[in-house]
Amino acid sequence: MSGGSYYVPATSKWPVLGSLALGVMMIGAGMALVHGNGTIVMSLGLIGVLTVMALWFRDVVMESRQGLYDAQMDRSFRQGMGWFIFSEVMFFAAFFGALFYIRVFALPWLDGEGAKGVAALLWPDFSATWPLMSPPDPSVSGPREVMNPWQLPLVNTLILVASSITLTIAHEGLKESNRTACRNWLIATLALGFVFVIIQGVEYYQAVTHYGITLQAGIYGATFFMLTGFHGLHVIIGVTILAVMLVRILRGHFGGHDHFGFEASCWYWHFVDVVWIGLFLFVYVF
Amino acid sequence: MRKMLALMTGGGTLFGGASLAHANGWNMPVGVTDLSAEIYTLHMTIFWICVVIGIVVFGVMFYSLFKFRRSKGAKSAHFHENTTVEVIWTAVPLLILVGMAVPATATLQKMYDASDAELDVMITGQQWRWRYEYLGEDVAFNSNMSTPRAQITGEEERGEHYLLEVDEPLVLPINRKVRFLLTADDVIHSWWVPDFAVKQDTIPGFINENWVRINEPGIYRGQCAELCGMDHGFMPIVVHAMEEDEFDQWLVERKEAAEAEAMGVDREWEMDELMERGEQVYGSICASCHQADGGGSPPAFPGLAGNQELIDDVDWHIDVVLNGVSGTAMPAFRSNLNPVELAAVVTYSRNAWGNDTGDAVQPAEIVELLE
Amino acid sequence: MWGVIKSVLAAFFGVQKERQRRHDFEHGKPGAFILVGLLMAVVFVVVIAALAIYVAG
Amino acid sequence: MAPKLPPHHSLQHSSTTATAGGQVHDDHDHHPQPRGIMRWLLTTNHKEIGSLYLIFSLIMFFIGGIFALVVRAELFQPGLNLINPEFFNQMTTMHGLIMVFAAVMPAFTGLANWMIPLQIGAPDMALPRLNNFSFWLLPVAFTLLLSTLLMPGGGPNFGWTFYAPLSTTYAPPSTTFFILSLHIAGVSSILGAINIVATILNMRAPGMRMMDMPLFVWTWLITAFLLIAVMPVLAGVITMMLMDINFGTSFFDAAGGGDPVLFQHLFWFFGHPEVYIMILPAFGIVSAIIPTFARKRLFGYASMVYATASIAVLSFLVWAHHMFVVGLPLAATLFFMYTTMLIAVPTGVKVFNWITTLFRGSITFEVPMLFALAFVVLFTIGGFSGLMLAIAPADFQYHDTYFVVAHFHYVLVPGAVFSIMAAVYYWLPKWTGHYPSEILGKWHFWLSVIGVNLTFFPMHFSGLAGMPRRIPDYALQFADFNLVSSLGAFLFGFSQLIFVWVIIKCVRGGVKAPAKAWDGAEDLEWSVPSPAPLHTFETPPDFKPVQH
Repeated sequence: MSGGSYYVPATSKWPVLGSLALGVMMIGAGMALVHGNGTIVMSLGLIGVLTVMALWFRDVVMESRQGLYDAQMDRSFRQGMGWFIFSEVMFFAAFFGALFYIRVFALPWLDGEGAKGVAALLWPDFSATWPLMSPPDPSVSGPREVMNPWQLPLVNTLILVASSITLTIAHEGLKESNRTACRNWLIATLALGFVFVIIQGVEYYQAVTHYGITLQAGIYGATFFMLTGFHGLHVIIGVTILAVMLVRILRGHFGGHDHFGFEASCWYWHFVDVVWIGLFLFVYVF
Repeated sequence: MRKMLALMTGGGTLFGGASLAHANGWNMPVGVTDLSAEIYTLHMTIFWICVVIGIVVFGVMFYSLFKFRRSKGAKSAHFHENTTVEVIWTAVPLLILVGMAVPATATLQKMYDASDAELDVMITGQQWRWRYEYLGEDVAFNSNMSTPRAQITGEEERGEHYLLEVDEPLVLPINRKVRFLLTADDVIHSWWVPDFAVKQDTIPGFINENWVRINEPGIYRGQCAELCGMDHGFMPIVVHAMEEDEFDQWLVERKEAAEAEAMGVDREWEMDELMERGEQVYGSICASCHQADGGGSPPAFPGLAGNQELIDDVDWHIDVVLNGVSGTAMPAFRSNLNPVELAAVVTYSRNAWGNDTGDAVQPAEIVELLE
Repeated sequence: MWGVIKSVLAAFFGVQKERQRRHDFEHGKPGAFILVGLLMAVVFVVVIAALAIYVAG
Repeated sequence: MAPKLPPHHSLQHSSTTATAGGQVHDDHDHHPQPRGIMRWLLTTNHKEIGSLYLIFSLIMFFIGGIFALVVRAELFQPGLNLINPEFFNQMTTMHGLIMVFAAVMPAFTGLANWMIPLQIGAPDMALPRLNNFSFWLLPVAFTLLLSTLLMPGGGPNFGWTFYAPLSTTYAPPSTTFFILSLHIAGVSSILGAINIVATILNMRAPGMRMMDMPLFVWTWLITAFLLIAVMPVLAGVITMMLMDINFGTSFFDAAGGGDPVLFQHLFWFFGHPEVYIMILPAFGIVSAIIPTFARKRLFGYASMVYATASIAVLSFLVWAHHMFVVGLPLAATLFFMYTTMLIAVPTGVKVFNWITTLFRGSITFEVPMLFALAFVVLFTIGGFSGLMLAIAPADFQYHDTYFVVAHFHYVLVPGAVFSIMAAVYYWLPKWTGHYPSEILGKWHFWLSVIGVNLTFFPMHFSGLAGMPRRIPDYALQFADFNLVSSLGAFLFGFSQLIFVWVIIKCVRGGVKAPAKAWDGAEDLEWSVPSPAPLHTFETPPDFKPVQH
């Protein structure tokens, strides 16, 4: 399996600094949430995490450029990235699971249907609908209106699907060592991703100001914002990764057969895309 | 099969010791309902199956350990993998499990059938007491642990039913199917009486159903079974199961008492009366968090003695007691206590422990606020 | 295909003849086994769920 | 500015001499290691990181153990004697959290770090820097978690299962910090697991097929898969808690359309595989030790692999058996009862395999073997009570009583913890080059076995007699059982000091161990010298599979 030259880095200060920075960030986040005074600590931690990540990846890129990695190392990276994406899938699965459970079981029960329908005794005026406009307890105010899936969300769907296609073209270009094509299509992908984030921001603005959809607006608001919010965060991360790839392309990194960094970012982007399809279907349409 | 089950159950009684099978035992109680007895049988059946498997497996193991010691000159054999043996030790457990699943399924089906009940009791878990409501009968009361603090701290000798005694037990008739509707006001609790084999979580905002038909009159004790905060260990359940006519009579008396108290709402109450009733209510409802001396245990449970906010603003005080404080452990008591109790407990905490505001809140005022 | 299903069933049951196992591991495609395994797992879940729903009435 | 490369050693040029076993004799070509504390902070070596994990988990084992002893001291006799109920709840919660997330899991990860590369003939883990990151997240996470005990309102007090809404609306303010610390620990677990999967799939010595791997490697492969699949679900559910607490969402609040039971479904979807995460590697360890000291091959290697995989698959289908009394619909109860009962089959297969391996062996009773044998017996007892708990109607009586406490402690203490101890005794010669003291080890073993059974066996009885778990004070009929349990707990706790003594003594010296420290041992790790040099298998060994 191995040619006997698996690259084992000697020592590195990034792991321990990274975990410290993450700890600082979490402590700051906790202070901000609990005592309302941790924003600075959290920001310092975040900057630390980002810096460490940047320097750590810089080391990896340089080692790769030096030709220290062999085919076996490449497989390690591929498997690492693949399983990482699988873990992300499971993270989203938890939120989708919550959504389905609420819609299929909890709300009908509260409305008096199904095996546990006796719960309706506690909420005599409640009727289960999805999207849930009036939560069981009238003191929780639900959304006034919900998104029309066939407006901005549809546009965003098209944008994200298109970005997956442009990225694939960019990848094909790289495989054929056509760097210019790769660069141009990658820029197009980045632009699409960027527009997606902007539109999502506009949509959030509308949701909060016009439709009354907030985190506090019952379970509909909670699931809406948590699912789209975590997705949006992943889009931002994806855009950042692709931006780094663009810089690397511009610097002449990657060869036709030797570009796992680029490929991994493609995987990530497609994963983000697939999650959006799920969101579009189950958060917006149905 | 039936014979075998009976044999095993008999063995179980031997194992537990016939006299120990109840309260002081080593084993699950047989209980006083048909279902609890069925569950006991299931329990003993699976127990004896485990014992038999254990004897066989550990028998072979210890035989091997003894027989094939190297110090006795054992040379190791070289056999491994044998499809026949493996099929047997996969299939036989599978068959045993199917054999267990059949009676377990039958029992479950009966447990889940709460239809055709003759009496509905709503059980509400609260931090840290139970509230019982006889639906359609206008009878409702709270049930608090009545073991004195001094017994818990060891200053007094502990009684026979230490931690398993309440001020007002749930009263049920025997030989009638009683349906329980279980819910909670704050966190998840679990209502459990071992002798009925009823253990059911109470989920805030949802209702669970369960039922019981008690075969023998008596007093049955249980405890909250789901961690529900500080005093989880101190919210026992006591059920007083009565003959049917005795129960009917009890229910009539309770209804009359409730009506009498409702009448008291309209009249003017004396300070002394309010303080006396208030101390009683405070002791059973409030003292577990705010402490008997009103000192509380901050920050979770603020002290009431010398609490300036409370002393200054009677309306705020009444509002907190009636409606609770959202996002904290302070529940709304508007539907858990009657107007007399509410007025009395507010009056009491405004005048006890040196608060001395002199305010006497009248039940009539509360009635007005509740409407 | 039938051979793959039989092998997956054997794996579910946990018993397989040594010769067949070696044959599977040396000649079978892992992808086929994983796919059939996943499908059979779904079938397994559906069967038990159907049984439970049927018994629950 | 010319890019400054991180230090590395290039293996292509190392003039090493590989012996038949494939080990490396000299490491003169390696860059100088940082000394002192920096060596441990910056290391990327799987053996050093493995040691860090093991030391960390040992420390946490004692901290979690002290919490348990506080609990047992309070329960020594009826009444509130030492601590108040609020602190009691914090102690039970912290005991559970620390033991699960900071003691048992890191111990297994530490063993994986040390042994997987050695057992598959790899030079290191697949991603060595990530490996170090995974470790150093743990001290950060658990320092934060332990610090919540000192925060206003106290630490987590809602049990290690932290059911909402007790852990959201009714929780102390420190809960936010508890959630964040668990996030860090989760990241550590996921990254560690990814590393292990990549190592096993990608780094095996040439010629080693999947079905040639030692069972410890197999069980860890499956465990790592479980970790990657379920730790993110835990991250999801604690994020929902965080939002409910701080941002007014209503995931677990019926008033807004949520459901407290949703928390339990998500938690146990993580939690049930999690308990197998804590036992599958133990199966692997025992499957290595028993054949070694019975001097006979494992009876059914393939069926062990299948059984492990079956248990893993089933673990995703049984989560709600922890929730039989929350009021599931009948069909759901039946489904989860049936699937849970099925788990007994592959688990039984494992036990039968171990026992058939003993049959007609040539058995000796060194300390690792003693722990492994105690594992088989006591874990099986825990399995029996598990089977009883699977019967849903009976579970209505057992649930949330000391019977359950007895059950999972039998599976986790003489199960998982004993297997870790067995592994330590088994591999200490490889780690230190010395045999651990046989006499002290036997003292440690017998006191532990007696202590464990004194502690946990009476809990079956107190539970059946009706004692709920997680209560700081109890009715008088439970007094005798609790007295015995408390005495047993202190015996078990203090006998672990012998364990520490054994380890320290063994690190400092003792009878020298040869490369193959146990004469019945077969796997690759026994082909490198004892103690294993810092770098092993830089040239992959020539692996000759045993004909299965």
